[in-house]
Amino acid sequence: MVSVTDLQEMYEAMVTARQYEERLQEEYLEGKQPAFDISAGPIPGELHLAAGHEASGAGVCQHLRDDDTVTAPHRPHHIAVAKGVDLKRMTAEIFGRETGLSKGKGGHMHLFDPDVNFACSGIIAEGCPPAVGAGLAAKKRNTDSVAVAFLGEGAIDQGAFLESLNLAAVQDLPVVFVVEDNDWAISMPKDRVTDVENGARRADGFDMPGTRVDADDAVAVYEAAREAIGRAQDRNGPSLLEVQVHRRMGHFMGDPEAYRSDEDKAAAERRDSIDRLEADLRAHGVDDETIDELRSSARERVEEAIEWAKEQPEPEPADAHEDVFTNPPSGVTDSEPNVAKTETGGDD
Amino acid sequence: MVSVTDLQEMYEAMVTARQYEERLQEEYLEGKQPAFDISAGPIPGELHLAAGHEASGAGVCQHLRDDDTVTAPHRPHHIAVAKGVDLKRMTAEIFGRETGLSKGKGGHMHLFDPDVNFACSGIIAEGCPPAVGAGLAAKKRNTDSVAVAFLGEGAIDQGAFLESLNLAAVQDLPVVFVVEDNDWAISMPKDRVTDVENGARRADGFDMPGTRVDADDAVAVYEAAREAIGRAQDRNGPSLLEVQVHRRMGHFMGDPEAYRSDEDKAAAERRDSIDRLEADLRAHGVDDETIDELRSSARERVEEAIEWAKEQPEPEPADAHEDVFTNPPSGVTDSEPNVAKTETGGDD
Amino acid sequence: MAQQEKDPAEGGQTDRSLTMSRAMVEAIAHEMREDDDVFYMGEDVADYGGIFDSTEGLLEEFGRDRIMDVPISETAYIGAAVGAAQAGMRPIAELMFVDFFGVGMDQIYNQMAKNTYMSGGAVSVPMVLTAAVGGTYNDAAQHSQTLYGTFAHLPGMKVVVPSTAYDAKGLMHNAIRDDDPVVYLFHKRLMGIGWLPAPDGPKTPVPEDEYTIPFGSADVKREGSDVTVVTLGLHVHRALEAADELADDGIDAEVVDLRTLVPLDTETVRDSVAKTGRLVVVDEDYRSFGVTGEIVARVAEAEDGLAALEAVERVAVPDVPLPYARPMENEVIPDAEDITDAVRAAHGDE
Amino acid sequence: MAQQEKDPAEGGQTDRSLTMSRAMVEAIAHEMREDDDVFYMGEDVADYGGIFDSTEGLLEEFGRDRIMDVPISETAYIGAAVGAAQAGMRPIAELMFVDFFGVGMDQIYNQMAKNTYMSGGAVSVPMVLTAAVGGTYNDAAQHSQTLYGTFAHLPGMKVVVPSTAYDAKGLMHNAIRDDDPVVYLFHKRLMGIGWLPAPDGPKTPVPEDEYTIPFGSADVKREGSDVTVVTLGLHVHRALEAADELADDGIDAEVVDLRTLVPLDTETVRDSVAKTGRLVVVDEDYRSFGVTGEIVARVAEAEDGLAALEAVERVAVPDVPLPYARPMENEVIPDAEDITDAVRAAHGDE
Ligand SMILES: Cc1ncc(C[n+]2csc(CCOP(=O)(O)OP(=O)(O)O)c2C)c(N)n1
Ligand SMILES: Cc1ncc(C[n+]2csc(CCOP(=O)(O)OP(=O)(O)O)c2C)c(N)n1
Ligand SMILES: [Mg+2]
Ligand SMILES: [Mg+2]
Repeated sequence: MVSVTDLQEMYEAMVTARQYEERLQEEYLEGKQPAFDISAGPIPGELHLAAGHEASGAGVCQHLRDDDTVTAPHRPHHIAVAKGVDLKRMTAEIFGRETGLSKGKGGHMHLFDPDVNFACSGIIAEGCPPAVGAGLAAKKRNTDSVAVAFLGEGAIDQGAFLESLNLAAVQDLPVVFVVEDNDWAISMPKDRVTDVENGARRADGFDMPGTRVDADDAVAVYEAAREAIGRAQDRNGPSLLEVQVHRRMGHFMGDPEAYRSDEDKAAAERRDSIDRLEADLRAHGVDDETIDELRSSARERVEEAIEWAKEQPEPEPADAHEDVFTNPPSGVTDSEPNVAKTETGGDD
Repeated sequence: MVSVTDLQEMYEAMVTARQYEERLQEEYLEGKQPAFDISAGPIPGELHLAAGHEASGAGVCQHLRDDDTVTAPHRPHHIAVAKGVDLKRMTAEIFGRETGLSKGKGGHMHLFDPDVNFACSGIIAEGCPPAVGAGLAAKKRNTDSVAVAFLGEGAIDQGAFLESLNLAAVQDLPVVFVVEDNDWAISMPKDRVTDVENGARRADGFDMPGTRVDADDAVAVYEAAREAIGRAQDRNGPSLLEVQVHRRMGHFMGDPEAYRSDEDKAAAERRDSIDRLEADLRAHGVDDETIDELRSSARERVEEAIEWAKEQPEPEPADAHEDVFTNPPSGVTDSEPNVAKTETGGDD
Repeated sequence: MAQQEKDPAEGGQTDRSLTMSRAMVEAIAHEMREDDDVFYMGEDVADYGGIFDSTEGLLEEFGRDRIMDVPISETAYIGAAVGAAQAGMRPIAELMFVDFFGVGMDQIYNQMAKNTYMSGGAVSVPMVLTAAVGGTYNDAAQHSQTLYGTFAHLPGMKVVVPSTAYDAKGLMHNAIRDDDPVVYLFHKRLMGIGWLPAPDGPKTPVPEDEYTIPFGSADVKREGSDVTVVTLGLHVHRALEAADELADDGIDAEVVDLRTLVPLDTETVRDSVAKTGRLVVVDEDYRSFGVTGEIVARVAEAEDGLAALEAVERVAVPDVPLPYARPMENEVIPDAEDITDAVRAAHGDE
Repeated sequence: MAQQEKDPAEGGQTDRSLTMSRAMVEAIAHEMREDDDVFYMGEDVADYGGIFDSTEGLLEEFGRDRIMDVPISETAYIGAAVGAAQAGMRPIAELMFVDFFGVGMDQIYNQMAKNTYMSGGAVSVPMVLTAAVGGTYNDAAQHSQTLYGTFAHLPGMKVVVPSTAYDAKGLMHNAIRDDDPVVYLFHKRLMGIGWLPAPDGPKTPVPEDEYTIPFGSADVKREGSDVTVVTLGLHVHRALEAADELADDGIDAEVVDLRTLVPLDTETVRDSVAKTGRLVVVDEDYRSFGVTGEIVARVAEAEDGLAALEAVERVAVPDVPLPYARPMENEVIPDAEDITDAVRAAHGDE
């Protein structure tokens, strides 16, 4: 059974993620209004927010330690928060600052925090094979750590995911695949891209257990994840877990969602797992004061991270030429500025 | 029920394929002995023979017309024969001759016969998506033709196959996937690369029917294929059919099969679907004479094709520069011989 | 994304200006009306109209059977396009960002590009693979590349890179009608999308009637006598901007827009260099083993090529993945100043 | 395939000759003994020993846990190598033929090659991707390519192409120890496989002790004063053959073996051309947008590069897929005669 501490920690992670993204959204839109220009403002590039997904990140990661690996897709923040990624440096990364997790080279789709073994990437299902690799390393080194790959329901038709199921299964690896089904892949509803309502059914074709759970109930996610992760920890092989979540926002910031009915959107907004978990907390005897405290401490952490990030210096242009290699070839520069840039000076 | 004509035609296709490959083997080894040199002799390159697979090609293709599309993998001959590919031009192609199906440009892994809509290719599972495309074209054009993709059991872990299952299913396309399970992928036994003994189980995860059948009994293949192809013809969507076959030979010519037990090999040789179909023929009242005739006419066709092919001219070296495009760019040559070749003459 | 631009109703008017996306879509719509075998497959190409407006408005006219949303299975649907093309149809398949090529490259490269050759010409693959390319809006290493060199290197595909609405339409007509596989790479920054403002150049007058621009014909977008700048895509406009600035200093740059990489119009490039003696190659792809090296070599190996050549400069993305933060992205993607600097260097003004 | 060759038992003997495959395997075995984190994944690498003898004999010593047969799922297992490498191991993943890159390119290119950069150096990917390259035995369009340019163009991978047993061993030691992803491309024709006889050159004396050859150091395999021939892999041997023939005619060719494409030792190439004034670039990849163009450009753009350069020739596979039939394959893959012709042309002997 879930403990009150678990409930509180999950609640904290979910509230932090929600508040964090609300603040990111504000910052992101700065300078992009009134006519939305993706390349303007302090946070350029794409931004995919995960409001409505929080219970999936929190319910799964509640079982994980720092030495467990998580790979996440293009919509990573709620998972990163739950996994304990350094919030300040993550924020600095999203703002493209020098002290960001990737020194400003990665951005919001490429967050790497090796301290807690978190990584995400922007190509559909791309994190699945590396998660299998982390599981393989755990098996080879005989540790008791596990690996979890998160992906969207739109990603379950991609070869990288399907091949990974088989490789993890045949090698009996401690890997859990978590499919976040938010009904949409950008503008494409699930039933337009596959005949299988329950993606967890795919597991059977690889001789792997598959379960589907509804994230309206964070505790249900927690329980299902416990079983899957426990199985991996006990070295009984991989599992597939599909979690029904909701996309409360557009696919990315700036998405007009013209393809989506108001009703669908409203339904997603109505079913908020944070509210439900709050009720669960109360049912477990947690009082208003404690809940308020959890919310306000989350708010503080978020503000602190965002303020800190905004004060961080931008990288130097020349930094772009570094970090292609961990061990850069000596005496041979393959990345150098354009000739004209170094050899002539600005306006001549 | 299967008709005697069907049985005879299947028998003919199977015997032709077997005899054809026996003769190819002889020709292939010419000049490569005693020390096997893959680049020597009249048929260079790799050669993958399909002895033991014949019932799969014949049982499936017996239901197909010329306007039905077949894509085959690197082990294509038995399927090509059953689909009615021009045996002479196919043989000329394998011998690398100018009048070959591909003017000598393709070779044994790249046989294209548009007259009967047959193609094969050398990359694992690569034919699956194009078969889906042929099914899509049939649907769009509202014809009653179907498409069949053949692949090996080693190919069912490849993304191209798995993605194709889903695309065919969600689009309700007239496509049949035929997995030839010969227990081996080169040196890797099936249970080393997947936990799923019955590959047809994968179909369910895409909401598609999947069946497994044993090719020792060619009639069983014929019946199972009838159902799957009928379903496609009736526009009821795709199916997956796994056929248990046997690999009587090495993976390719020259494979020492050091990884394979004598027993496994002997078992494959014992279970010959040609013998069994011959018994079936007799049970259906076909007499010895007719069977002998079928065999000897197959032998004749094979000899004729091989003799014809060997008499065909080799392509000119310069032919290599043609056929990159159907519509070569005018006035701009992107494929031209190396400068030195055209501008200077041999020994100066 | 919602497209502001609308086609004026007047037929035949030739000074009507269109964004590049409208011009592309106009050609596609025309071909779809003419030929039932043309259809479009991709992710978010139906209701959404293409993330970069590549199919905006087509669903309404042609319906879901011909403007097809497909699963996120690039291998399957690009390969399906190959199969449908071989069956005589004329599919257009969209790879949303060229950066995703790696998930479908086997079908692109070992089927689409090679089947004609491997069949000795028995089979044709009349399809178009469209893909968005380019950076300048900080989308980082997996969403900002052009990969021009990667596609141009591998034989069997024609490779098109339009820089203006006029070119985009004519090249698209040609691409769909061509009996060979065409990779049509459109630069996001040029499309004229509401949320990603284009520079001035790509929006041009576009005839309402159909017309084709043959592949392998580079276009001299600006004549000049001192230095030849060879480029394509977005960088045509940056080169023109540079040329304007250089003109103030009395340097007269010629700007050659390649328009197609395969076939490559070597002759126009060589003729220009024969005139100017100085070559600056500019692109938005990685510098090494790509377009810039090839252009230099094509000039150098020509008869009297070396003799004519007094100076060579390459301006490209140095060999680093695309960084996210703005100062670094600006550093690696060549801008007009990088081009003026290179032209001055080639001109001997260092 | 069964390997005839056997290591002599004598330790330290330095004039012991090995085939290239034995030398490669010796380096791998040494590293596996030294470091438990090194393991090898691929298709048919265990019992079979690698289709091209790349792992011959390793299963016996290291067992199935470290010499791992994996499903035919290149995306999954190459990506798994990335994940294992990021977790601190040192995987070697084999792509059986480089021609199959398209089924796994996203993991190769968007993860293996970019994660170090995208993480700002927070993450390292110490893995080796091995692959067999090359033609000459009529395996046609999907099994005969080298694709040197394709890998060298995309930043983030070091690209190694050995031409001799000595180089193969030293470069493999370096590849496994390197903290970055290394693509190690071995030419089938050079391996010394029983069923695919190698020419004489690649079998060389190989020290039994470990040694490393640093990346980015081209090797002058033959000194000469008249013409510089820059090449790699199999074509080093064809160039040496050509040089011998040319010597009879009094033309003294220098043969530079690049050994690694990334990093590229531009300096050795430029120095040689500064001496000879004539450059012939030879490779087995497609001609356009690849290695040959890059080498020409590196020389041309160097300070005084153009001034030093009197003649340029490129010898490569013209831009066609590899044909099957022998007369056509011979036509497109450069042979020694093509090289002598090009050198003569560069030398002005037409
Ligand atoms: C291989 C690949 N194809 C397409 C894309 C573009 N893309 C980014 S997110 C997305 C939709 C993903 O949907 P889903 O997996 O359900 O995740 P969600 O966005 O709903 O969280 C697509 C198509 C991509 N990043 N990679
Ligand atoms: C993508 C890819 N990976 C690897 C190979 C090399 N290869 C050729 S055949 C083969 C084994 C195929 O086994 P299976 O699919 O069972 O067919 P079979 O040979 O048994 O008929 C392999 C690994 C390939 N051609 N393509
Ligand atoms: Mg989704
Ligand atoms: Mg098999």
